[in-house]
Amino acid sequence: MPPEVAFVALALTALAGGVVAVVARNVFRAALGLMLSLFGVAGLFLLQRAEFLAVVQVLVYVGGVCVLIIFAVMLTEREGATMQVTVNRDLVLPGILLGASLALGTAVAVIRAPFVGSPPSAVSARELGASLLGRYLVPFEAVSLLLLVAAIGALMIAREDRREDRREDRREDAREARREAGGRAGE
Amino acid sequence: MTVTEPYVILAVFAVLAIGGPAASLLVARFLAPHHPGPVKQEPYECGAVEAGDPWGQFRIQFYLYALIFLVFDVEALFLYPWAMVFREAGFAGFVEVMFFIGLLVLAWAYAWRHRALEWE
Amino acid sequence: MGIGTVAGRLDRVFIEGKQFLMDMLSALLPGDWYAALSPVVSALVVSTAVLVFAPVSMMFLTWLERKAVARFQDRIGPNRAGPAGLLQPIADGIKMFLKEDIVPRGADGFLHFLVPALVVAPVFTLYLVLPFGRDMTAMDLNVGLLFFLGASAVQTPLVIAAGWSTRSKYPVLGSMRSAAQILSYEIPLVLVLVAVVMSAGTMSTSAIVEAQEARWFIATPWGLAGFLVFVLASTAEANRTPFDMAEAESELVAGFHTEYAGLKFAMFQMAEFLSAFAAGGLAATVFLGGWQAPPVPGFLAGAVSVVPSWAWFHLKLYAMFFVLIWFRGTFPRFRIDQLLAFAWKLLFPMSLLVIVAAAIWHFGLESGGAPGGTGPGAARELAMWGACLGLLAVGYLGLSAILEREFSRMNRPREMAHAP
Amino acid sequence: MLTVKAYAVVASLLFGLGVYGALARRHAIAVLISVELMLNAAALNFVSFSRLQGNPQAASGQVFAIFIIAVAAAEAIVGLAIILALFRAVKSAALDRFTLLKW
Repeated sequence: MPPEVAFVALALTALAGGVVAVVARNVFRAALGLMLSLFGVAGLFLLQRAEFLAVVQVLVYVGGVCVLIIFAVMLTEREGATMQVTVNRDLVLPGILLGASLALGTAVAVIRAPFVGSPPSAVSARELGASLLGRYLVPFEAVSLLLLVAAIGALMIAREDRREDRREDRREDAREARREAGGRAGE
Repeated sequence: MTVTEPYVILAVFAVLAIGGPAASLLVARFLAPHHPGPVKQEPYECGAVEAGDPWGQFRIQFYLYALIFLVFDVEALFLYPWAMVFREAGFAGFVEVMFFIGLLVLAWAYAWRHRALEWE
Repeated sequence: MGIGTVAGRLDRVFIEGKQFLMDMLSALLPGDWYAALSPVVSALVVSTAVLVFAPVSMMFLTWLERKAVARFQDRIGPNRAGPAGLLQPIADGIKMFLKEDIVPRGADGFLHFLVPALVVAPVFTLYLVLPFGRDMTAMDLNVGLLFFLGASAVQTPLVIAAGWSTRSKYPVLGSMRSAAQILSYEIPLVLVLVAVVMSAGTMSTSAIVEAQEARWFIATPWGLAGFLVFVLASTAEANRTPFDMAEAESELVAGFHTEYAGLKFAMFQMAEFLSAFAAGGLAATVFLGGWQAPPVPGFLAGAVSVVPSWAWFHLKLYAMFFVLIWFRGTFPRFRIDQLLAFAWKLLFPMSLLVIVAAAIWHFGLESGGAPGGTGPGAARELAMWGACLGLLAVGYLGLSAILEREFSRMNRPREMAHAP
Repeated sequence: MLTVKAYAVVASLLFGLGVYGALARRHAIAVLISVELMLNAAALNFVSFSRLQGNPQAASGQVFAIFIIAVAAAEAIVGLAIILALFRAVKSAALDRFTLLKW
């Protein structure tokens, strides 16, 4: 099988997933579209012999980031909060124009530029490790700091205040009870 | 066993591994009986009448676990390249990586301390 | 032909079988056709082999598990279909095919079909990177180990989508619990394998097996501890008893696949079973020397070398799976809070300690000559065993003391937050 | 013939999709999804352009892609936490409902 076939299939996967991710009205489906797109990009990494990156892409992005997004979607799709209109109507046309012009502009620029690609040469994880501990040592340690700060910050923000939560629960219960009473009266 | 490029086998395999189950599900759809009914189609709730929409009845706890998971998943991804060059990097590399892990252990300790790891 | 050559042929029987198929093809096809098609056909042969192997072993394994668990519980188990109930899996398969497919009202019909169709594919790919014998890795990637982890990570979103698409309470809750559990146990799994990569210096599964020629990784202090962590974490990730919280029948009916019937249900069942089996295979590969014969005293070496490498691998694979059945037959189920605490407060720090222990082991042994042997080398090795095990034991005892205290505090009866 | 250009074109199309989504979507999480698409397009570009350089430099592009993945993960962690906190306050994830700081 020539690599071109695989390339076209993977590129179409990535783009189709991307389209679903930005137009699907249901955010859950948009997240699944993102997953598909990430798979396509992982395949493109594999095609360029960046095996480590391809696998990491699936491990971290699909298995981690996407799951996080899906959990967040489920937390925000509470009863009554499901969004009916998922686009901002005023910005659709500017969005399409800007996105298309950026994409086409860079695409044309890239096609006309005198790039000559060398055949894919595999970069082993060994080389990556060497450069992470050598040339990129400071960014490497900085990532750890970034993750520490992100984790602590997110835990602080996301955790519900218990007292408030309990009050909220009680309010929910009352609402539920009222609805039930109303439903029974209607029957 | 194989000298072919990895993507050839992966591509062929993906087609077969997705197509096979999908095809058998389609076949089963024709073979199996199909008699839907209002009661049969009800979501299973041990016979009780359903109350409320199950979409969106979650606790933030699930999100917290996913969050902590993601932090350490990224950590692990940085550990693998180091593990590959563990011998060459020697003791200096080990110390650098221990610093890296140490910072993240702080995040873990914070999560434990603030009861984010607890299911209540 | 001596014993040695026969054993050698036997060892390579599958490889030669494939070669034979390819040769036949090259005789049948014109030369340039063959050149164009051979990679695809070779991939096709390998894929088919894996795709037939997995479901067939699954059939046998379900039978084995039901029989074994029945024995644990002083029953007989399946005994009607075929001799000793051996045809039971086939009968079950046919039944699954003919059962009505029930889609709950309000379900997302498209996803309800798509997820069961997709859920086995990533599990099948796990088998691509397992070295079934000498030179018998279907796809010998140089990142094979991570590939395995990546393919099993794909399960999480699929599980959530499976539960979500039904729009029914038990599956939705079950899928969230499953996802939280898979995520929590994935971390120790991934970290413990870092220690393996440190020692082998490679992520290719077949090279990891070769790196264990002198000494299986389980015969090192970090390997022993790592093996235990790995087995516990992978049991939990595969959702098996005693970690099958997500489908605790008494609380959540059948977990995320409650609303799936017929063949769709069978797909989930298959995915679960096969991922547990594959995890056993990975444990055998990275800790138990894969297809290597066990180290034996000289006079037995001849006898051991007759057994082909793929037979050794299968022996270890089935031994690992039997341990899982054993767990299932004997352990009661965890509670969800215990389950998650166990992952985050014990297995996670232990897996970090395993990495540290592996580093100590290598620095200790490699600074002073070759490992093994006699004289000062052996004394040094003993010292290293002591140091590593001491570190791990201190960590384990400290953590378990803390956990013990926490649990006794939590289990004390307390007033309900807002009793009705 | 597959060259760097083919990959770069795919990346720019993906990036364009992300730009559209980030602008036009009303659901905060959908915007985050679009941003992830854009980041991924950038990672793809890093990997394909690293092939233009000689082999000793080829690792750099991939190291950058790894950093992108790490940063994207951190971004998702914090971004989603903020969205959840806002959701609790406003009971909606629509961006035009986040007007707490507006007079």
